[in-house]
Amino acid sequence: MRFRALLAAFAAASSVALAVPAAAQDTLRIRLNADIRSTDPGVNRDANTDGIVWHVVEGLVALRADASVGPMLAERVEVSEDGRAYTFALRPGVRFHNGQPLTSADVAFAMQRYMRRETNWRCRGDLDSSVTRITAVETPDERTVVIRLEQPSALFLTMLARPDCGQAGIWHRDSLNPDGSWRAPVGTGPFRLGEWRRGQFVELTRFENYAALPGAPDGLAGNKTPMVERVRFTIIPDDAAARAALLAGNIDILPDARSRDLPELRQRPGISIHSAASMDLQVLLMQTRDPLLQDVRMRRAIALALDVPELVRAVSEGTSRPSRAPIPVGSTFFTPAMAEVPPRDVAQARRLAAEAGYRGQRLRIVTTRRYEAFYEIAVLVQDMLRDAGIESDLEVLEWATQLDRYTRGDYQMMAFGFSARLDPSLSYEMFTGPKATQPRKAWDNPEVQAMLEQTMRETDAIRRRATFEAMHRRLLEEVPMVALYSSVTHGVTPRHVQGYGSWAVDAPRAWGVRIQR
Amino acid sequence: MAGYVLRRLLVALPTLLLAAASVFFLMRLVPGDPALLILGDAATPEAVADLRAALGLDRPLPVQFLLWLERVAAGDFGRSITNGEAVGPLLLDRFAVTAPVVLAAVGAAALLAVPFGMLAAWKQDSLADVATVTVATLLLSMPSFWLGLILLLVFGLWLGWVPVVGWVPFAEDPWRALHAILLPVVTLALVEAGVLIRMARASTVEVLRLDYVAHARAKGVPEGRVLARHVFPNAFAPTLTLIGLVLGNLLGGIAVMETVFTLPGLGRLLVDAIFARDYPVIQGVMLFIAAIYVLVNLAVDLLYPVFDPRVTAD
Amino acid sequence: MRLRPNLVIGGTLLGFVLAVAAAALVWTPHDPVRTNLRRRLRPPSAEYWLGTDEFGRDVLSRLMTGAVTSVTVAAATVVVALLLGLAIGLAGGYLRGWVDRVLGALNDTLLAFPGILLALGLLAVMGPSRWGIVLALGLAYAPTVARVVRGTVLSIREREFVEASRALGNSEAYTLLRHVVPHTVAPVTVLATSLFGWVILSESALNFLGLGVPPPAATWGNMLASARPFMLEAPMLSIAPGAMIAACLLGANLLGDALRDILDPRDGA
Amino acid sequence: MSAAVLRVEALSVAAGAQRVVNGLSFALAPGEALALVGESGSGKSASARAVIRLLPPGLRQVAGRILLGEEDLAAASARRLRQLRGPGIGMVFQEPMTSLNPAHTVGAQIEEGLALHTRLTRAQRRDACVAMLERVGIAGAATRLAAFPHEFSGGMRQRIMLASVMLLRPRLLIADEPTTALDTLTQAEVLDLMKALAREQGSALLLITHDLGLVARYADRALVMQAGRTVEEGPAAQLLARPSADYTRALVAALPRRGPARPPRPPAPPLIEARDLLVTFPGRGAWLRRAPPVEAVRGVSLAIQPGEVVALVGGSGSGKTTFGRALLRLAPIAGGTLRFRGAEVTRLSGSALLPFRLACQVVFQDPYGSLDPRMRVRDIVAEPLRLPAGLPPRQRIARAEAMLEEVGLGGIGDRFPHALSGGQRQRVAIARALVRDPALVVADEAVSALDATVRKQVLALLADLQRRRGFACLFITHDLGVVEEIADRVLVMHQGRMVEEGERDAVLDRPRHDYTRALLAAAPRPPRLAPLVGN
Repeated sequence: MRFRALLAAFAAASSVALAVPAAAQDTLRIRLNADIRSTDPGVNRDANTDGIVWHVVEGLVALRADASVGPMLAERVEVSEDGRAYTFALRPGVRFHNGQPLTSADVAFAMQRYMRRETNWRCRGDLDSSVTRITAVETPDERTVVIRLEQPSALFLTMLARPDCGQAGIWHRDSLNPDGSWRAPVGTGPFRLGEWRRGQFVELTRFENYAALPGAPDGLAGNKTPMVERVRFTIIPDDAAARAALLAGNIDILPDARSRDLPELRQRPGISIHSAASMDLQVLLMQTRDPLLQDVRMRRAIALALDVPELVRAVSEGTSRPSRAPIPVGSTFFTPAMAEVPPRDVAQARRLAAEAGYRGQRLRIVTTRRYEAFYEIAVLVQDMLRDAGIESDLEVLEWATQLDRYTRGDYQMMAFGFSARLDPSLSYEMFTGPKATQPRKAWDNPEVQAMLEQTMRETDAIRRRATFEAMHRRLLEEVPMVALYSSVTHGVTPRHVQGYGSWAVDAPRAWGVRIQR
Repeated sequence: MAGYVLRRLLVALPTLLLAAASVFFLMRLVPGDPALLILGDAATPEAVADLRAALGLDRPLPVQFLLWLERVAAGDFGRSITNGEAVGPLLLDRFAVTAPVVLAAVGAAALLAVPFGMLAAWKQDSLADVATVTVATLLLSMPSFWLGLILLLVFGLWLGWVPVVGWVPFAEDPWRALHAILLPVVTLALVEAGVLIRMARASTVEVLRLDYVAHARAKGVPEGRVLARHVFPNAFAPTLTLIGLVLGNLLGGIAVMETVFTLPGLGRLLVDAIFARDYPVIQGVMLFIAAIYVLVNLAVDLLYPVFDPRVTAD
Repeated sequence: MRLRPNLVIGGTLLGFVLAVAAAALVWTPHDPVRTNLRRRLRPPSAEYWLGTDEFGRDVLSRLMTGAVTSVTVAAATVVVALLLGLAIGLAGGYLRGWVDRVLGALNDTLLAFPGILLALGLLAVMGPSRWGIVLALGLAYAPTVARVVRGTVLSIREREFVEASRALGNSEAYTLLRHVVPHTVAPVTVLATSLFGWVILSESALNFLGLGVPPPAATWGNMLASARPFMLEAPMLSIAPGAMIAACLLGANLLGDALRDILDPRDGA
Repeated sequence: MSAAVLRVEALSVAAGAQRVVNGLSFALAPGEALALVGESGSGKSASARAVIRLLPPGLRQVAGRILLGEEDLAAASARRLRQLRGPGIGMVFQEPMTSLNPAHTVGAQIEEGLALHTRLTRAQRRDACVAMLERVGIAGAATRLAAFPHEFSGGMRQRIMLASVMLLRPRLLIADEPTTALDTLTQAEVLDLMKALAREQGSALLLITHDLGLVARYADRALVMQAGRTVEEGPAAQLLARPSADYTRALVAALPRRGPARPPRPPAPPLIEARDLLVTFPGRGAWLRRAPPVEAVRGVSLAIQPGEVVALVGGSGSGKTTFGRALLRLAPIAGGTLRFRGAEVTRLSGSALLPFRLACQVVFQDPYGSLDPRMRVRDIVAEPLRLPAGLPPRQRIARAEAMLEEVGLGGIGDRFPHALSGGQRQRVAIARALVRDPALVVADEAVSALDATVRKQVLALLADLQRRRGFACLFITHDLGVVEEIADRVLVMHQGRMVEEGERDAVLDRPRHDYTRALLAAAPRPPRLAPLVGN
C-alpha cells in the first residue's frame, strides 16, 4: 500500500518533470468576461481587475482558501500586547520584476500612497475610520515594517489581505510615472504584466525569478510557482460564446461556467468541472420603510411563502446549499444553528399576510438580467408568493439602474447579491446600518448596530461567534431580507489543463497550472 | 468641390452639436452613477462622493457640458471613467475592428445583391425572379444574431473551420484576422443582401421600362451590354443611396454582431459604456457615430453623380 | 383584381399571427407565466406541444401570449413612428424653407442616434415597460417615415391639382390635408408593413442586448434571447419564436410588396 | 412592290385576350414616307414596336409577317435581330426626356451604334459623330460630345436622338410621335430635319403620329388606324382632301379652322389689368452661394375686358405660362401691378385675396395632373363651392351634378379621374373652373394634350360655355390652330416679353414680328384647308 502510494507520487513527479519544458512553451488561455479597469491594485478595480492584479503583485499577507489570512511577503506577523502595533518581518530573497530586492522602504512607500486621499484606494476609508485607523508606518530596519493602529482591530489583517483592496499589494516605485501617477505594476508576483490590449486580452508572462513559498497552493497564499510561459486572459463577454470557445478549443480555462450549462458540460468526455463554494451572498431584500412591508408580519409571510431549498436547487442546478445566514457556509463562524433552514409554510404565510392587512396589493420585485441568478430568483419568488396569495410584478431593470435604486433604498423587494465579505462582521455590516445616512442598508436597528460594532473590536473568536448567533436569530425574526445561498463557482477545463482549481473568490488563478498534451 | 465639401461639413455642425447635447443630457437623466458602479455594493457614501468629485461629476450639468464641448473643440475627448483610457484613440481602435467587418459585409452584400437583383428584374415574374425575391425576403426576415449563432455553431463548433473567438488585427496576422472576421462578415452580408437585392430589383424594374433601354435595344446593343451599360448605372443610383444608409447605420456599431462574435468593436464599446455609465466614452462614441453618418452621406452624395449625372454635387 | 401570390401568402402569414394573438386573449393551453421547476427544458410532448422553457413554462402558451405582446408593441411602435414621421415629413416637405432645414437637422440627429442609446435612455426615464420600447423604437424609426413622407410631399406639391386647389382659394392647411396628405397614404402604408417587421426584429435585438420588453411578459424577442443559451439542449426553445418572427416578417414584407403593387396602379399620372 | 423596304402582312398584336392591332398590312418603298395616323388607343405605337420587335412586356405578336426586305423578322434569331437593329431599322422615340440614357454622355450614346455595327476606328467614329451632330444643328459639336443629356433642351435631345439613329444610315426609320412633347416651332425644326436626313440617306420613314396636320407636310402616304384596324390608306394629300371613311372625315373636320370674328366690343373698364408685370425665380445653387435670379416675365402689360377671349401664344420657355400664373397670383410677382376690377390685388393675401380667387379660375394643361386622383369627380367639381362658406353640402353636390351635366358628363360623378378619358378629364377640369361662375378663366394649354377630335369637342364646349356665361378667358397656347378657333385677340410672347398684340385676324394674317411669322410658318396647317377659313 505504502509502496503503491510512493509509486504514484513518483509517477506524478516525473510527469511534472517531463511536462514542465513542454508547458513552458505554452500559452494558457483563460476567459475573462469583461475588460479590466486598470492595473493599479485596489484603486480603479472590479473583480476581474483584482483577478489579474493578484498575479502580478503580492501583499504582506494573503488570503488562504479557507478565508483565513496567511503570510506572503511577510514571513511573520507579531501583534503587540495592546493589539495596536503590527510588526511584519519581510521574507528574504524576494525580488521585484525589475530585479530590485524587496525592502521595508518599498512597503512604506506603497502604504503611504494607499493612504493618501487622492489615490482613491478602495480601502482607505476602512483603515482610516473610527473602528480601524492606521496612525503610522515605521521601518526600524530594511527587513522590518511596523504598522500602528489607533485602537485594536479584529479586521486589520483581513483588510490587508482583501483582494478588492488589491491585497494592499507592494510594488516597486518604478510602477509610478515621474509625476506620481500610476504607470504599470512592477510587483513581486509569479507573473509580469505583458500586453494589455483593451477590449481584447490581457497577457501575463512568467516571472523567472519568482520566489515561491514552499508547499502547495492555498488560496492567494502558499506556493504560487508559475508553470506556463504565458497566460492570456481573453475577453469574451458573452457566456454562450465563451462556452463555445472552450468546446472549440479556443480557450483552455472557462473559470465561470453558468450552472445552467453544467448538465450539458458534464456529459462531455474530457471535460473537468471544478466547483467551489464562493463567499458571495444572494438575497431577497425587503424595504422596511415601505407602508406594507414595514409590518414585520408581512415580511415574515413572504419569507414563509418561499420554498428556499427548492428555489436554490433550481437556480444553482443543485450545486449550492440553501442557507438563511449571511455568513458563508465555509466560514469558521458558520455555526450549526445557522445551518437550519426554516421550512415553507404557505398557510401560515397567508394568515400573517392577512393579519398585516394584505388585501391583494401587487408588490414590485426589482431585478436585472445582468446577473441571471437575480432574475431567476425574482421569477421564482414571484411564482412562490402567488401560491400564498401574494401577487407581485417584476421590475426588470438594467444593472446600473438597479444599483442606483439599491443605493437609494428605492424598492419594495429586490433580488440582489452581495460580493464576498471575508469577515463575518463585514458580512453583517454590508446590510446593517442607519437608513437615514445610508439608505442602501436593509436592516436599520440600533441594537443590532451596537452588536455589530462590538464584533468589530472583539478579538476573541468564541465571543464573536456567540454575538453572530444572536444576530442571526434576530435576522430571522425581523426579516429585513431573506438570505438564500452563496453561489458556487464552476471552472471548466479540457483534459490537457492540469492543476487548475476553483476557489472561494471567483476569479481564476494561473499559477500551479500546467498544460500537458 | 472642396468648397462644397467644406460647406456640407459646416452645415452638419448643428446636427453634431444637437446630437452631442441630446446624448449628454439624456444620459444624465438616466439613473445610475458611474462612481457607484465602480465602487460596487460595498461603497461607502464618502467614497462615492470622493470618486464623483475626482471624476468631475459633482459640478452643475451645464458647466460639465460646456467644459466637455470646450475640450472636444480642442480635440480632447476626455478619458474613460472605466479604465482611464483616452477616448479619442479608444474610438479609433474600436472603429478599426468594426469598419473592416462592415465594409467587407456591405461590399459583399452589394456584390451579391446587384447582379441577383438585376437578373431577377430582367427575368421578371419568372421562376428565378420569384426564387430570388423569396430568398431575399427570407434573409431579411431572419434576426441577424440568430443567423450568426447558427453559423457560429455549425462552422465554429461543429466543423471547427473558424475560431469561435479571437479577434486579431490585420496588421498582426492577416490570415488569422481573415478567419476571425469571416463569420460576422458572412452573417451581416447575408442579412443586408436581403434588403439590397429587393432594392436593386425594384429599381431595375423601373429602369427597364424606360425608353432609353428600348432605344439601346433598337440600336442593336446586345442584352448583356444593355444591362451592364444602360440599366446598371441608373438602377444602381437608388441602391447606392440605400447602401449609404446601411453603411452609415452599421458603421456606427453592430453591437449585436459584435456580441455574438466577440469582436471588440464600436457597438460593443457603446453598449458597455452605456451599462457602465461611462459618460466620456458614450459622448465620444455618439459624436463619432454622428460624424460617420454625416461623412458617409457626404460620400454617397459625392459618388451619386457618377451614376446619375443629372444630380450634381455642387 | 388578379389574386396576387404575395398578397395571399403574406395575408395568410400575418392572418395566422393575428389569429394566434386573438386566440391567446381567450385561451392558452397552460398559464404562460406559471413556472414549474420540475419540468424544465422538456422536449415537445403531448402535454407541452412545443416543450417547456428554462423555468418550466409552456412554450406554446408563451408563444401565443407573446404574439399579443409582440403584435401590440410592433403596432403601437409603428403608430408612433408614423405620427411623428408624418408630422415632421409633412411640415418639412410642405413648408420647406427654414422649417424644412430645422426639421432636417432634427431628423438627421435622430437618424444618427444609435437606437440602443435611445432605447436605454427612454427605458430608464420611463421605467421598464413596453411603452418605453414603443417610444424608443418609434423615435428611431420616425425619421425613416419622415423621409418617405417628405419625398412624397415634395413631389405631390408640384402637381397641378395642388396649385388648382390654391387657385380655388383654398387655404394652405386645407390644401395640405385634403390634397397632399391622402397621397402619402399609399407609400406610408407600404412602409408601415415593413416597419412592422423591423420593429419585431429590433425588439428582439434589444432583448439580446438586455434592453427589450421586460420579462416575464413574453415577447418573441425576449423568448428568443433567453433561449439562446439552450440552443444545443432545447432547440425548440429558439426555433419556435424564431420561426414566428420570420413568419411575421415574411408576411409583413410580402404584404408590403402586394400593397405596393395594388396602391401604385400607375394610372398614367 | 417586291423592292419594298418593309412589308407588314396581316399583323396582329394582342394584350392578353384583347387585340390592340388587328390585321394590319402595309408596305413601304425605299425613300418613301408613310404616316401611321390614329388617336390614342388606335394601336399605332404597338405596330411600330412590333416592327422593330421591341414590344413592351405584356404585348405579343399573335399573327402576321413582318418582312424587312426579304427577311422575316419574326423568324430572325436574337443575334440577327441585333444586327438588323441600327443599320436595318432605326427608331426615334416619343419622349425626349427618357429616351436618352442620363448616365452616359451624348457622345458615348451616339457612338455606341457605330462601335457595334461598323469597323471604324475610335477616331473615325468620333469624327463621324461630330459631323453628324453638326448636321443636326448642335453648335460646338466637338465639345458637346462630352455633355450629358440633361444639359440639353427637349428639342436638342430629339436632334441628338436623330443623330444617333441616322448615323447608321438605316434602311427604315421609325419615328414614334417624335415631336408630341415639343412646341410648334421646335416640332417643325425637328421634323424638317428628320425628313431631310431620311431623304439624304434614302431611308424609308414610318412616322407614327396622332396629328393629321403633320401628315400633309411630312408623309407621302398615310394610313389611318382606329382601334387596331386600318380605316383608310392612301396618298397623304388625297386622304386629306377627299377622305372616304367617316372616321377620316371626322379627323379632317377636327383640324382647326378659323371661326368668325366677333364684332368688336364697346370699350369698357378692363376686368383685369397687368402693368409691367415682372416675375423672377431664385437662382439655383446652394444657400451660401446663389446665382442671380432668373427673369421669367420681364415687364408684360395686358388688359382683358369682361367677356373677352384673349389668346397668349409663345414657344416653350417664352414665359407665357408663368405670366398666366402670375395673373392668377399663383406665381410670385416681383414687380409691376395687377388690378382686378380696378382694385389693386398685387400684394393681397389670405382672406383679402379671396374675392379675387373666387372670381378667377384656371384650367391646366395636363388633365392627368390637375385632378386629384384620390377624389371622386363629383367632389372635385363641388370643391370650389366650399368657398365662400354658406352653401350646404347637399346643394353643393346638386350644383356640381348640374355643372357636370352642362359639360356633357352627366351621371359619372361617382367615378375617379383615372377611370375617365383625357377629354372627359379636361371637361371635369372645366366644370371645376366654371362651377362658381368666375369672371375670368385662364386656360393654360388646356387642350394641347388631347387627341384632335376630342380637342375639337372640348374647344367647342368651351366656346359654347363662354358665349352662354360670358366670362373673360385668357387662352395660353403654343398651338396657333386653337387661336384661330376661338380668340378675339392674340398676344405673342417671346423670351419673357410681349412681342406682338392685336386683333386675331390682324395678327394671323399680317404678323409684324419675325417671331410671330416663324410661328405661323411652323404651324402644321394643311394649306388646302385655308380657303375654308371664314366660311
